Amino acid sequence: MPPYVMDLAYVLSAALFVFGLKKLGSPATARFGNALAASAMLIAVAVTLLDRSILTWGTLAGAMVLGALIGTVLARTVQMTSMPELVGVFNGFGGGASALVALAELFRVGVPGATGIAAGGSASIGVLVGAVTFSGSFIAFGKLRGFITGAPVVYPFQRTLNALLFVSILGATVWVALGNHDPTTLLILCGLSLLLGVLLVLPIGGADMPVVVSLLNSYSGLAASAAGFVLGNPILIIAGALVGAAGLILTNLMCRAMNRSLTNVAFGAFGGTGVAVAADAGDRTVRRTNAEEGAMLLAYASSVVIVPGYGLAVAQAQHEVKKLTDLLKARGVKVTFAIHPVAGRMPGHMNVLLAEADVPYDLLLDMDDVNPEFPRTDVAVVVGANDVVNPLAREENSAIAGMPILDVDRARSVIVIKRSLSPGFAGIDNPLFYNENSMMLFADAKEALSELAKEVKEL
Amino acid sequence: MPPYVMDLAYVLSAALFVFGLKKLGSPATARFGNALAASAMLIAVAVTLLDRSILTWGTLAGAMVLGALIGTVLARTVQMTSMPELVGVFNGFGGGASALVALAELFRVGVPGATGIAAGGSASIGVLVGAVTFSGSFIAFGKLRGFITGAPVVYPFQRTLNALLFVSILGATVWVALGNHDPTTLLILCGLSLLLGVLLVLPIGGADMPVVVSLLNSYSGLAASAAGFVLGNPILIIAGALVGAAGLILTNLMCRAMNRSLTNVAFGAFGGTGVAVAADAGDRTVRRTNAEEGAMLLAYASSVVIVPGYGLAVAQAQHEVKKLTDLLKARGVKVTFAIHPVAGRMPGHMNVLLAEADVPYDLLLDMDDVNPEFPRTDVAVVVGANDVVNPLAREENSAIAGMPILDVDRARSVIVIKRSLSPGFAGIDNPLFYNENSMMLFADAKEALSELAKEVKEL
Amino acid sequence: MGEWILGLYVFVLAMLVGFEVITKVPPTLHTPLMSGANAISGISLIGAILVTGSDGGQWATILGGIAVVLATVNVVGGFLVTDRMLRMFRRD
Amino acid sequence: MGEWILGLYVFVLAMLVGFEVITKVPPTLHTPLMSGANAISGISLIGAILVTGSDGGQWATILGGIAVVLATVNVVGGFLVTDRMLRMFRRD
Ligand SMILES: NC(=O)c1ccc[n+]([C@@H]2O[C@H](COP(=O)([O-])OP(=O)(O)OC[C@H]3O[C@@H](n4cnc5c(N)ncnc54)[C@H](OP(=O)(O)O)[C@@H]3O)[C@@H](O)[C@H]2O)c1
Ligand SMILES: NC(=O)c1ccc[n+]([C@@H]2O[C@H](COP(=O)([O-])OP(=O)(O)OC[C@H]3O[C@@H](n4cnc5c(N)ncnc54)[C@H](OP(=O)(O)O)[C@@H]3O)[C@@H](O)[C@H]2O)c1
Repeated sequence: MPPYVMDLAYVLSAALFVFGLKKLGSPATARFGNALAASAMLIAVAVTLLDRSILTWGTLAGAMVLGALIGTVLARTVQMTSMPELVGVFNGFGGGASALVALAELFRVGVPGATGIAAGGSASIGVLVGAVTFSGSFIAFGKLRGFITGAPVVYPFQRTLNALLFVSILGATVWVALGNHDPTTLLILCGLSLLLGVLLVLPIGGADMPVVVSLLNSYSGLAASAAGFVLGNPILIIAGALVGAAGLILTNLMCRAMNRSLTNVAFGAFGGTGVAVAADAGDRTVRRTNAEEGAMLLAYASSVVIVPGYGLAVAQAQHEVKKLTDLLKARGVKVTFAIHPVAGRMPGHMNVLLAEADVPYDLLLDMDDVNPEFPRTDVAVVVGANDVVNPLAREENSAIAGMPILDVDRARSVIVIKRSLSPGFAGIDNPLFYNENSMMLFADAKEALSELAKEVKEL
Repeated sequence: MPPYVMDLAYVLSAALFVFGLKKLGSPATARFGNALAASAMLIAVAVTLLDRSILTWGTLAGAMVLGALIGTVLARTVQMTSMPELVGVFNGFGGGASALVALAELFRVGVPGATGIAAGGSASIGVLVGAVTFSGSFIAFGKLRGFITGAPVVYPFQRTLNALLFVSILGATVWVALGNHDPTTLLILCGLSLLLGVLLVLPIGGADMPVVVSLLNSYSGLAASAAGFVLGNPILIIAGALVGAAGLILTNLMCRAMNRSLTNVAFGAFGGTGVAVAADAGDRTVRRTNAEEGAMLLAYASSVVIVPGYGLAVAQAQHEVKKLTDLLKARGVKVTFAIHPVAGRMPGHMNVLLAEADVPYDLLLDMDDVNPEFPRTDVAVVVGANDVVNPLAREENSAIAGMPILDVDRARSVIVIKRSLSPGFAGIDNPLFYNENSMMLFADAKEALSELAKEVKEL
Repeated sequence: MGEWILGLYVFVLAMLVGFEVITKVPPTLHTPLMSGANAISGISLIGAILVTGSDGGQWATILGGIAVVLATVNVVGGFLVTDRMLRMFRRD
Repeated sequence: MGEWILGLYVFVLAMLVGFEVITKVPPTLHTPLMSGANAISGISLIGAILVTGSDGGQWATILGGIAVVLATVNVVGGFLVTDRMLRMFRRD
């Protein structure tokens, strides 16, 4: 193949990445966009394998086959609810790869490619950002899985330590950039960067991890760009920069959907998942109900809105909720789902979960569409949701003030399925539970829903 | 200044061009966007003057001062109604400059800068596109000014001739690209390209010239890009490509606002301005009115909508319409303006015209906003507009079928100010004039409006 | 990677930016936008300066000199006239 | 113009494209988009291939080999998992 064909193939690949990313951003074309981006990657890899004078085919082929195998198995077998973790892991791998590429290039040729300081600088930045992405992603993974406490980790002299670390990393980066890349310096830079990644993510609450993963995703793009500068390879620069920028925008969008700022996420606001403030029931009483009574209410309603939340995901009750929906629909009840943008622990969590159980996409209503419907709704069923239906958000000095909520309290009656009166992610009490028209069905979501289904069937 | 400062200044300039163009696209920020783009240009020029080893300062300074003077005088003195012509001229200059740069570089060094065929190719493309832009823009200018007949020019063997021209240009371009740039070949390429520009624009109707200018604008961007490739200068490549792409989008938007396709514009649909199909009045009669009666109607109306069109621009009656508006407002009449997107002969023509006479922006209503108002309007005053209020557009097989129009015929009464019953740009009769509730005020717009104002004042 | 191919990347990316940046522009702004973009395309002034200033023989200087005049008219006139148009769109 | 500075142009333009391309994405798509972008950032696979394949000594091969494994996992897994997520958003 003549060299300019190769060059043009790379250019084509860059353009395809752009189109793919663009298409990924809109519901109707997202799958096509993903396919476009994947083919862009395929073209780039194929061109690289064909063109460059590959000498050590053995290692290369082995490594690629191994990676592809691991990737496929992970992608196929993971639970839908574990998506954020998986993306986090993949992300860490990408960042790690970029750091290793920069590192290997430094080992190989001293100052590679272009002129001194620029190349040295991009190499050390590549190592730094890549390593931060790597270790940060694994802490995020641990927090999401629960290996590491979800609560913000605080320890004495935290600030002093962080400041020290910052200064040393800055020093090491500049030192490497200036052309000093003996193995020891490089290892120190690596080590410090890994530590930085850990310390940056540890203090952030577990439930904010999706935002953290998105930010780290942006970093891993920048790390790839830096590696591109090191190797003088424009496709790395382009794809990396695209992800870097898009990731930043996406992170911002995610924060906005949660009504928070990035600084607020990074430096902790209301604690992590672990923080369970005791329910301050005071002298208020709740009305309890059971599956039998609930089933009657549902079966004879004309319209029912189901509000799923984090508890649905925890209980893995998506199939049960689908079954109940089908039974009610068979009886002529109009059933829809109200999806709050930040219900669950990742954006789109509820959509993904319900889609897994084959709940038709059309039944899922956005917050803005469903809120005007509540006053006309007979029964609202809140399944493992808490903060997203907390009327305190309308009060000015609550922890979740200003967060838009689903107005379930305006429905004729409300059935709340959860295991206790304990609070949700924000750690605050929920006055909804004490309302006149609210009934509590204390149980695990999966059990409660299958009991409800059984009772409805028997009616 | 160290070289990397220069380089970074160029990069900054490129980014500013992007932001400037972005801001130019939205009403609130357009002026700021223009200023941003201008400073980007200033930075780029300053860096070039400072950095490069400029040897012949004399010529350079003289040429720049001369150009700046001409530009300033033209920009300050031109009539607002002549804007499209002026933009056309500027555009031709830009294209010409790009062609000359490519040409000069070919004269100077044979194959310049980088590797053979690529550089030669971009140079010959630069000459071709630049020259087409140059001559095409001046034909467009002539058509807009009326020096050249607005009607599509047709002559025998047109297609054969064009095909021949195309083939020879292709041949010459390839020949130059392959490295043959003796002056004769270059002059032939130039001459043929200039001819192509003329022949491409001549057959297009005069009133489509704004679209043509926009398309040529896109070309002049591409020519600048080509010149950038010749010189290996990224800022030329970037700014040129930006304009090339943005111009293409804009051309499309303009076509869509006129409800036509680009092919339709390029290969002529309904003729040019000159085509005046005789009004086929048949046995229908029109009701004539005069300034006195018109003034009574207006002064005692509670709401008046003025519909300006091309004739307002021809008569330069913008100040008169403003005066009438003020008088009516002083009497408590609610006066607004209905602005059709393609009224006049360039997009935004009416806005620019009325803005010149200080008509407040808030009084100008878009088509979609004003159409529901007509049934509640006492008097609609059509000033020199015709096609944009032609109800035939609602009929399926008329020449303007499907073009959205202003529904003036739904107002209680309609005063139409024009000089005769002759048709407008589309060359078709207008049934509006024969409606029961329409009154014709046959006169030049300027005279009619000042008479109306006089009569209103005397009431 | 040759300089030429990097130029191509720059070109393709700039085209993509250009396409993305202009999306929905109200008809009122079509003319000013066209005129502003037109002024930007006068960037060939940079090329003209380089060619004229580099003293590459009589022809280069003459052609370059004309190019500088034309491009400067385009740039200066273009930005000024765009501003003049935009100044008119004021709100009461 | 050095190769490095052209790289910088490419970087800046690509960032601008990235910013423009993602504008309003509904929350439902945040996770798939994040995951798709993440797969794209596995582009460092190209770098890893170059480093590993070029036979630049033991260290380069070892580090490069690990990088190839990691990046391939990211790319293959990333695109597959994104597709799996998106397949779920079907309309009845
Ligand atoms: N979506 C995102 O991207 C995202 C990211 C970060 C943070 N967040 C935050 O997460 C919160 C989401 O609100 P949410 O209403 O979905 O959840 P939530 O407020 O965290 O409440 C979840 C509730 O589910 C119940 N629950 C847990 N396990 C259960 C089970 N097995 N069966 C039944 N119920 C169970 C819990 O009560 P019991 O213990 O009494 O059962 C808990 O009160 C918001 O505060 C949001 O800001 C969201
Ligand atoms: N805006 C754009 O971007 C653009 C670009 C290209 C084409 N066009 C086309 O141009 C047309 C615009 O519609 P339009 O309604 O504004 O104009 P029009 O349909 O062309 O009609 C203009 C009318 O003004 C009258 N007129 C001319 N000089 C006059 C004077 N001194 N005093 C009073 N009246 C005078 C003429 O009638 P008399 O001779 O009887 O006076 C003529 O019928 C559309 O067909 C559109 O598609 C627009």
